[in-house]
Amino acid sequence: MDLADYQRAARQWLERNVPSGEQAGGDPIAVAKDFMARLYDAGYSGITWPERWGGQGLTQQEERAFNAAARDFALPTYVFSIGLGMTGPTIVDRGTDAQRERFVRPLLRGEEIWCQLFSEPGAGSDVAALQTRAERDGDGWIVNGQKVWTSVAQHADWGLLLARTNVDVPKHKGLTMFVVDMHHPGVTVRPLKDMSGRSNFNEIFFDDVHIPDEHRVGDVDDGWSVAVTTLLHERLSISAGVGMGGRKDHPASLEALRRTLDTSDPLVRDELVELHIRSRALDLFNRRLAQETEAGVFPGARGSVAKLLLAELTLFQADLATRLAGPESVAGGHPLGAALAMAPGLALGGGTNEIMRNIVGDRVLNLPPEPRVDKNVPFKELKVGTQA
Amino acid sequence: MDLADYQRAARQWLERNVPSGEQAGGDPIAVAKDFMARLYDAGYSGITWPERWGGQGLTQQEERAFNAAARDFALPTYVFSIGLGMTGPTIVDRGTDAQRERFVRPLLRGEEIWCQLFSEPGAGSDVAALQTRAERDGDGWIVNGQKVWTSVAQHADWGLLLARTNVDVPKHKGLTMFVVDMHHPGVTVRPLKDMSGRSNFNEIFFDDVHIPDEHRVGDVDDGWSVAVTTLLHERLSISAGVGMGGRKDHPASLEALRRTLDTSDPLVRDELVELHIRSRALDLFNRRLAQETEAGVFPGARGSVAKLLLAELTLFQADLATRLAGPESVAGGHPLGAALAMAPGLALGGGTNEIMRNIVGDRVLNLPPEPRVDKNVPFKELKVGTQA
Amino acid sequence: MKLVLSQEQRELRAAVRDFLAAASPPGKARQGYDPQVYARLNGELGLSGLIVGEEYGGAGAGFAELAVALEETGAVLLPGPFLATVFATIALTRAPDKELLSGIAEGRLSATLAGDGVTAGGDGLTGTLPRVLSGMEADVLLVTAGSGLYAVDLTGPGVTRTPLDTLDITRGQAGIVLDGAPGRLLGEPGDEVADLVAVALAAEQLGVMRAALDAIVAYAKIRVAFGRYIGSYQGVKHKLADMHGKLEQAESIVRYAAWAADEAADELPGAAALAQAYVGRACFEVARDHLLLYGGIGYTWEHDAHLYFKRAKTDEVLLGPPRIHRARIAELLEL
Amino acid sequence: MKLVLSQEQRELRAAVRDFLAAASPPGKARQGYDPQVYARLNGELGLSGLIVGEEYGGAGAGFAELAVALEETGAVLLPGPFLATVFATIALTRAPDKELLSGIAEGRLSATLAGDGVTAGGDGLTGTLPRVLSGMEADVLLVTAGSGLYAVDLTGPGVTRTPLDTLDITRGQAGIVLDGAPGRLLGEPGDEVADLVAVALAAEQLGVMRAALDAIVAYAKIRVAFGRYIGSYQGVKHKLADMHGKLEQAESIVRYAAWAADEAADELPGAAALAQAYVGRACFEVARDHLLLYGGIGYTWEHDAHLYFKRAKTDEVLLGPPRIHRARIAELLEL
Repeated sequence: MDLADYQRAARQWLERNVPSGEQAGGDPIAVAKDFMARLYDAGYSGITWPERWGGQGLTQQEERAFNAAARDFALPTYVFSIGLGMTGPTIVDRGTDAQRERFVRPLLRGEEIWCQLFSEPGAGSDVAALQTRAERDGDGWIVNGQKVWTSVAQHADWGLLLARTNVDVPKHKGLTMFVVDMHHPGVTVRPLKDMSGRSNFNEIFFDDVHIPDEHRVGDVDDGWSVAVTTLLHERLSISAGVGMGGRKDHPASLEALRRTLDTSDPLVRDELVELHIRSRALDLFNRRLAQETEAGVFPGARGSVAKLLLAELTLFQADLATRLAGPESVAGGHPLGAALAMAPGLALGGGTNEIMRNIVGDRVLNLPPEPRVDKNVPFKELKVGTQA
Repeated sequence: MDLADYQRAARQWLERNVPSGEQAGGDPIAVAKDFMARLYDAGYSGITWPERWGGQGLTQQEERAFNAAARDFALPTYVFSIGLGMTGPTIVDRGTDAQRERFVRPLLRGEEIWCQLFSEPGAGSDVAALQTRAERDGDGWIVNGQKVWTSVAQHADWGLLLARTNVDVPKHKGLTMFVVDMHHPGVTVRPLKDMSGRSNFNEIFFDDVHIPDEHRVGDVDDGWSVAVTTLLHERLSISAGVGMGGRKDHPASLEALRRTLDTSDPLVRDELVELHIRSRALDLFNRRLAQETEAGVFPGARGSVAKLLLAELTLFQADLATRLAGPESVAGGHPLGAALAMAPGLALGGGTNEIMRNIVGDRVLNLPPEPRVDKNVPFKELKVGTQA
Repeated sequence: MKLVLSQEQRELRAAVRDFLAAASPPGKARQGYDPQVYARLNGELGLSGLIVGEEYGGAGAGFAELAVALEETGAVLLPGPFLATVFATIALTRAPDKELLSGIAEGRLSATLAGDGVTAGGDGLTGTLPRVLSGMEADVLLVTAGSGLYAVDLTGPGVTRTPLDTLDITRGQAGIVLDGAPGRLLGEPGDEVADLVAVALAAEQLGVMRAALDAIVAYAKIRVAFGRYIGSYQGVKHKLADMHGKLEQAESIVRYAAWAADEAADELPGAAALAQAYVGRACFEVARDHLLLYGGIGYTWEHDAHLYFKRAKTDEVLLGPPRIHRARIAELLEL
Repeated sequence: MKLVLSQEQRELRAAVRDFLAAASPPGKARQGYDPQVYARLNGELGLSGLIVGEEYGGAGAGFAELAVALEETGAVLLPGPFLATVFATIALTRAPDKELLSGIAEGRLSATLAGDGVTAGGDGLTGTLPRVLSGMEADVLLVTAGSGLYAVDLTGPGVTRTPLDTLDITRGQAGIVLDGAPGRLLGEPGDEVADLVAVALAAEQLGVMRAALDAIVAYAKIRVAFGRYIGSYQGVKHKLADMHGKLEQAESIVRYAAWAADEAADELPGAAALAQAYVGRACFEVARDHLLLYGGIGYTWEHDAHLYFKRAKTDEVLLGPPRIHRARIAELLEL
């Protein structure tokens, strides 16, 4: 079957199987799990994953063809995105055969939901400074601590957990990766409300949570190298989304604003021109990255340029729109006020603008690194988190 | 005599004595020297300097009164500004009595012109990284090296020279301050052309220049502390000028632009409004600093905020003006093109914008310092200047 | 031109600051209007009567003092009708009414001021005011109909008030419909009311931006990333330095505008438009950047950063789309 | 839409880049026009004939290839009439003339293009062209009079040329007065000539900004302050990252505009206006910041930084005050 046929078949399958209208109603998790099972059975889940663990063993070409076909559908797969994009590939790459056997197929079939447990209140940009402890307890481990910014945790069956197992060595060298049972009674999931009033993330508290040693991923104290694998997959799954661009139906888009604003004012027109210029510049850059990716040139750290620019544009756009619309935009539940309250999210999630600039400077421009004061200090002597 | 009388008398003296019209013509150095001698003889040079060395021994109040009186006159004292503002006060504060006896009165009377010799091609922002060597030679010193960004050097009789006398200690600890005879045959002064085509600065080359030990200022290897004294006086003499603001006759000023641009275009008008807002914001800040200074609250590092803002405004203004005026501004020797070519000067002289932001962050906001990698390294092992 | 505070003004600032630090710290702002704090603010400190003439029981102070007070109420994001009452008081100083001014000075009455949209007829005032600042909390509405300024009892007949879902959760607005509401004609205040309102708002904005900057500067000294305080990174330090530059200029402009309000009527229109054009923008930019510099925690509901961000945006557009202030400057400069 | 270069286009880029690195490095730009380099550029590489049809001896290539070449000539600030000749060639492709096109393709002729200001009468062309790009170096002037495009021999009668003192010392302009100069009517090219000229200029600007960024990035890796390479300071690193973001977007726009010029006539006007509005501004901003990041040495005449700064500004306003491109976008969007 050539690629065009593959893509056509996928499209036909999606037309018949993506839930819409009434089917899409009801318990969203049940809908998602049902769809995922059918997707798996049709051979479209884990397209590039090894056959031995439940994948299809096909190439990037088939995956790109499927993604191209799927672009016009709203797949209800959000709750599986962490598992499919990050934790699953980590198990495939770094897990034991027993772990692969146990976890991969249920993940691909949508039977189990995963979350990722790295960030902490005291360890955001600087994940390796995390303080959640895992201590030896017979042939297993006892975990205590707190994680934050965890999406889909309220639905998750399993979490990929990075915890500190040694405080006498520098921070990167005393971490270990585990799979933790999110149903353990010592795990508490609490929704985290963001500044827009929504709760898309959670805080997770671990109170004497037991983990059997079979659920350790990689060697003891070698968790950082496993985490790097996870973060690499995260970057790849983000860059696969590169080229998606902003939504035309966003309330602060040029299309929406021109319908409501007084464009007889030349200054309003010129502000909308500025918005057009910036949106188009980023849109074309995203398209170029996508064309490069299709041609087999992966964007790598240049994806961080696109992320930084999108974060800036999103905030610029909501700020501009409220300035143009004036007082009505901030009262009466106006969509532009809501857009403004959400706008900083992109700049604060997935690496701040400062972290993005560091990545671009270090990895795209190959500039010399900042001197590191935390490389060779035992963790217990290191300054971390928030302290005077 | 109360202050008002003092100021009135100064004003009257200035009215009679500041050269204008024909008097102001002729050799500018001769005119300046002649004026300075009369200024000294009238008791208006070195108003706050100690009587013992030739000053008037009066207070800051008299000096401010004189400056207020002088504000409306164009005093031809530019070539003496380094001596009066920086090197002279350094000799008064840190010199030997013999040095004070020898140098201060001729300086105040305009008989001798001074320059300051700190910056080097490899040591701009980081002055203490300078490489010009002074080596013991009997009871004196032999100097070899190069200085740069030296104003009035082509007219100078004496220079205040910071040179390295010890490379085996960290960079701040191996410097010594000297007074160097600018007429020594080993001293070569070469004008330095800037990007606007003017030559307001010089490069100075030292080729086996002998300096007697009596012309050493401060202890051997203690030159950095003497330089700090000089730089402190530099800052004070700059902050005395705070509140002066931009000139209304600048070709990129709002007043000039409104005469030539098409202000029937609302977009042009709005750009001029932006220029007005920024100019006025900085102008009012400068006035507030001046009022604080008059009330005895010295701006300190907040003067660096004003300097940074002025550097940014100057460039913004010339850039804006050329955009508004269009093609004619960059051809035919147009004053806006010339203004643009000069505009970066303020951002690059007296500390770059980055250095200003460091000063504001460290000394105004008291933020934690950058880790220093050069504090405890012997100079000879330190990376300096431009190198791979 | 007077751009620095006098000794008395510094003392006023310290008194208001100390009071608010105890009675209404920023963290309390999210709980909304506390009438008790409001009563003490006006009783113990006499803030509501600050610019009310002594003949009406006020302190007879000027805008220089008012700006000092508003900077402090802005800094803690004081909820409730204080700013709205200041706006109304400004209008009343130009169309004096003994009952209202003394009620405000005593702290008995709160008020708010609204612009056009209402007509006066034989059977009272009629019209819709879609967004009235502190419209639910205020007792009295001052509203312009034709060239006259009218006072309307907001608890009286013919008045329907609806609370609005506002971006700024610390201070509300209301939709008000007047349907034959009794209105008392107070006089015909001139154009300068709008200018003075602009200056007062800028003083609050100065406080908002100063507090936001202070907060993030303090955080930059205690938050660690990669073994260093984040304030030691130039990426943070240089941004904070630029924010400080905006604050210095904003303060200079507010002092100037307050001076013009008190002593230079001919400079007031330009100063007021400048104050809104510069300070309104600078306040939002600083509040925005302060939120971003917090990192993830700044995005949470529990943290106060978003309260400043939202107040700053709400203030920026409170008097209309900001371009109106720039258009005013163009007009005054005769461009 | 094609936004990435083909293998052939990358080879063209390498060939032009290698040639210019040897024959006309940036440091040579201050010496001005070198006719020998110009002859070799057209002879060895055939650049002047790149978009000339094969029937006139050219390569018959498109704007995608032209943009690649102009990016490289921009990067080294190539002096002389290359860009002016490209502009003229663009006009000639819409009003073809065998003699001129083959002369340009062979490298025998250089030309320039000027806008309005000239009238055609029985006794030739008359009028004043205050600023003509490379007007002293070009052999032929193409000028619009009425709706017709005329060719004028600049060395012929009725032509007075005066060199101008330009900000950009690497490439000159001339004031040209025509007083009954003989002109040959070539045809009536359409509006798209202006759009294509805008795209060509944007390609040069992309090269200017790329070279400026490359230069300062390289310097940030070898210049030391306080014992560290300056590129390791976030104050420098973050600014360079932002400059890189501008470059990525500028390149994307230039590729898009070149594609539109070649294959999507309906998108060309919007793409051309976007290219000038975005790339023109970004180029100057990058050139400005690159100069500032050099520190003091960037302010000296001997250093090349100011050559980029001045070329970037000159290019930004070459086709008129930049607001005309924004106004065009507003018009095309029907705002």
